[in-house]
Amino acid sequence: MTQKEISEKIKENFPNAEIKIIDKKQFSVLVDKEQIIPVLAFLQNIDFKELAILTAVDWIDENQFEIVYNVFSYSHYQQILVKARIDRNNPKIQSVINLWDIAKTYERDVHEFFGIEFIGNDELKPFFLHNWLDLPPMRKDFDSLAYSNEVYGKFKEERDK
Amino acid sequence: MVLEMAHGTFACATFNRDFIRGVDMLITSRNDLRDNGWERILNYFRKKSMWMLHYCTGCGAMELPPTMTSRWDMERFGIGPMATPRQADLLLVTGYLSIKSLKRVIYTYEQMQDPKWLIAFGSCPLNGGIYYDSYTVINRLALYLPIDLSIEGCMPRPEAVINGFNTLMKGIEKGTAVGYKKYKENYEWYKKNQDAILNRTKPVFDSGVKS
Amino acid sequence: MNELLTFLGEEDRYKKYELFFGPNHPGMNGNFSYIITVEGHTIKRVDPDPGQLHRGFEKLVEHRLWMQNISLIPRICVPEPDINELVYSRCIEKLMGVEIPDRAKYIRTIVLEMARISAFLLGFSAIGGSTGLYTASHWTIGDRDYLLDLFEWLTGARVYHMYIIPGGVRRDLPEGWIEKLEETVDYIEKRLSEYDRLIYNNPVIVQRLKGLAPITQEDAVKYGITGPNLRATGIKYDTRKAVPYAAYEYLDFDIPVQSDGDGLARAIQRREEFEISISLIRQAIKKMPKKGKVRLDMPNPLKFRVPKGEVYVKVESARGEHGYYIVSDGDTKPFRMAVRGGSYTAGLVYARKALVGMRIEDVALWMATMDVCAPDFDR
Amino acid sequence: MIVLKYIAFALTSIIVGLLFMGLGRKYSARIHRRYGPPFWQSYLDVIKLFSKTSISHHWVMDFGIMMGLAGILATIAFLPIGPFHLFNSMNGNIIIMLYFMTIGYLGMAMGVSASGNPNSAIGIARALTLMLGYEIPFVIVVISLIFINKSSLLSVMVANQAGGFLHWNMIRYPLGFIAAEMALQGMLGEKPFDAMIAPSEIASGPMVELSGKMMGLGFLQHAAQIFLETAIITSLFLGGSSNVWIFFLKMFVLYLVSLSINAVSARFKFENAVKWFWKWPMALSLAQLLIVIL
Repeated sequence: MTQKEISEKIKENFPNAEIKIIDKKQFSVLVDKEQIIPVLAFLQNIDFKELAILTAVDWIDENQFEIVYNVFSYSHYQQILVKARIDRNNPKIQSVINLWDIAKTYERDVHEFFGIEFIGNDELKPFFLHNWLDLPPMRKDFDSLAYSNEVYGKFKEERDK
Repeated sequence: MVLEMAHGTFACATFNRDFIRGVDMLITSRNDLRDNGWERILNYFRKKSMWMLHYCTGCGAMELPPTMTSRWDMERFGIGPMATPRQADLLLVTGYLSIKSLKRVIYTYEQMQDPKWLIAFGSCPLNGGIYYDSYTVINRLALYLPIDLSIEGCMPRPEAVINGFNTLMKGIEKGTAVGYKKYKENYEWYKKNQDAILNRTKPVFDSGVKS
Repeated sequence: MNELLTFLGEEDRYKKYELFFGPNHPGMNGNFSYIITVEGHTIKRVDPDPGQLHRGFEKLVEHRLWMQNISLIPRICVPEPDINELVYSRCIEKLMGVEIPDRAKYIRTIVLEMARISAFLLGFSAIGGSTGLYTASHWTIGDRDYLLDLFEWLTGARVYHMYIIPGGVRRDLPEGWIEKLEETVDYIEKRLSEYDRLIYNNPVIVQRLKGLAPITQEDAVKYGITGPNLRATGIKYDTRKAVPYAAYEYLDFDIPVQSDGDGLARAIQRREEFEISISLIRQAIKKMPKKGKVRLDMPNPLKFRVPKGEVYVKVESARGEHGYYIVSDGDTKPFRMAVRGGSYTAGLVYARKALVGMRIEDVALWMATMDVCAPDFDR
Repeated sequence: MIVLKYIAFALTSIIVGLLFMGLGRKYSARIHRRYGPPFWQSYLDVIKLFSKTSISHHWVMDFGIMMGLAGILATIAFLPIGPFHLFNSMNGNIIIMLYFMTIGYLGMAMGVSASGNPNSAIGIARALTLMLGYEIPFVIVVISLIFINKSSLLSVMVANQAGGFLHWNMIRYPLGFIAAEMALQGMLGEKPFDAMIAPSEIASGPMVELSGKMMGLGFLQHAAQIFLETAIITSLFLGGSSNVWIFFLKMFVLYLVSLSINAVSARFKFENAVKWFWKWPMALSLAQLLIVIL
């Protein structure tokens, strides 16, 4: 299928979806957060089997998180960025672990760095970070430099020992 | 005949001078001989046979394979990779250290047997380097562990690494590379610094909430 | 961790025990750890413990200018840093909608294939190292240095080149470099038969690799396994062919595939792609325009703004699909950059399935054949 | 007198063993296309190891490691080194030597298991399993040689091989020699059969917890072991020698052959190694036994 056919098919099944062409092998689909599982299941059925990455974007000005599911097909050679926006104050979304096993780890990753809750994923334990107590670090309002100065730069005066 | 004799004397003289200089460097006085003589002799063997721990803590480890293998071959100097901290004398901190690695590096360093040395690679263990504003990378390794030698470069080239090893050898022979003693003497201070970042109980910023 | 401890507490501690495979385990390449629960010699449970190399790149790039990031991002993947520069530069070029000069495309191809060859040589040495065949490690890494010398001549650095920049490459090829490259490639090709004799025809290595954790095609797609590991299962897909970048669309090459998907197939797949890379370098040298610009004129780096938009660009690395997802809000800094490391899926996700039931002596070999590289998923 | 002589024996074995190790490292380095350490590197290593502090987890660990070295050194007492020997009545009784060698391994096993590291436990389990593999073909070869010589004394076997190159057992009984050479590879723990050390699998196995002086003792044990095992094979098959230096040279050649195989082969899994031992060397040694008996 060409890009056009796929996007038309998506439009047909999900009239609410906002489709934006990025280039000739890639386009993005913005859907409601309730629709994310049906859309991904639909894409999986038309051979979009590879979940290349699952990540999030912190749109702090709009007070929203955008979850990006990046799927790819080995037969159509198309990359689709399926996106859903969720409220920043109550970051919760359905987990897609029933569609992709691998999403378990991606969601654990995103949970750790953004603090987004994935309903249905029981593996949201700490992963990369050690004893993390502050705001999830990838959020836009977390100041990395200030944190680093506070924690790792504190003993500058004491160093001449 | 004369020539031969002269040559022999000359050779003998150089030998003697070298020998005396060597003794000079090793032992300065009779008391010194009594107190440290044995240690100084052992230091010679320590510097000639340094086993480094096979632990790649950061990107600088990428230049260690060339250093170890055919082209630069550091086994020429008696330096070889070792599998576990118990057997090793050298700990190479090859670049930046995230806190998670720092914890393991501290465990590793404490597992190693005296005398032991720690070499820091590149600018990251000195001041954070390019990761000065990262939330997981420590800025100054010297606060948590005693560094015996720092090698400059990002990442240090194999020549620099080998040069660093040679510098450390000199330090060991002169008895100036005694980081492990410093660590023992100032253990409380090091421990306090380590605890401050490894076992934090409170978030750094008030806004911090664990979700 | 606690869960694991209680889980262990209920079992017979003499039969079942916990083994830390890494971070300072000689079989582990990189600073990464598997916490393995072993019963006898058999692995019952695997918990990857990443984060020892975590530097927070995705956060750091948000605080640096677009051009400043060029010096930061190669550090994401240490054995093959050039792919990062390429992906990042292509993201910016796509967002800006510019096309780079032809000569730059070919130079990029040559640099990428050289990086690929050096990564494969490291991979060969890993197979040698994890089976105890140290001669192979010494030879391959020694030969890799010839490539690093060329890189040094071209870019001034042995490992982090920062050569591919948005808009092309940093500077043109020095005089005599191409001839030296041809010589080196010839030499490495000649050495290949030695490697064959030493590694790929070595009965012990073949015996150990055969049937080592075979991947089925369904699993490979489901778990997002890419690159040589995917092709070893028989799926004929290569990013260089399917979504071409640099000068790959002008070059003629075939994608080799294997059918078994086991350790031997993965090793031989890499071995065959090695030859493809050599032929690609030769073709690129031949077809490259002799003169021309190698870089577009880009705006002042301090005021360099990239138009608003988002893009995901991926590249075929030695470990698989290496991609960046970049969002720009039209500012002087990237708004968000997400990294998909080439071995994220193999090392963090698929390992939990593949390693169970395996014996501990195969873990290092499995990592070598899958080419798991910690820095690219630790970021 | 005999005590002094024994001390000389033990020291010789260690010093020559370490020299072999050093030269062997140089030799392997040249195969790797590199320069390699100086040949006296092993001595420096041992002295350095003894200058380090060491840590012990249990008194059994100390005891076991020492027993390991003692077992090997005790075996040296029965070994005729060239023209020299310690006991006139038991001048290289091969059966006693095989028994005593086992003490060394068992001591190591005991000490290492007491260290409590799972890696070392796995390593020692592998070492003992492998021992089961190579000891049996080796013992069969030894039995056939005892049968031929009607004696279990190495000195008698050496005497029977006197008279030049063609009288060596290596030429007269080639199948047995090949089987013994294969077993030697396993005894020395060189490459296809080094599953017990295997740094990339179990982080150097038995040596994981050995530090400083213990590691030094382990080093010495390995050196003495190289000496002992190559010396036994030299006496059995290469006709020994009445000249010590030629005797050492023959041993060194055997060691180099072993190192050459080591340099180009990968590591067997231990069960494959045992299978291999029970297939090839076993078949060869049995064939040799049959030829000898019939």
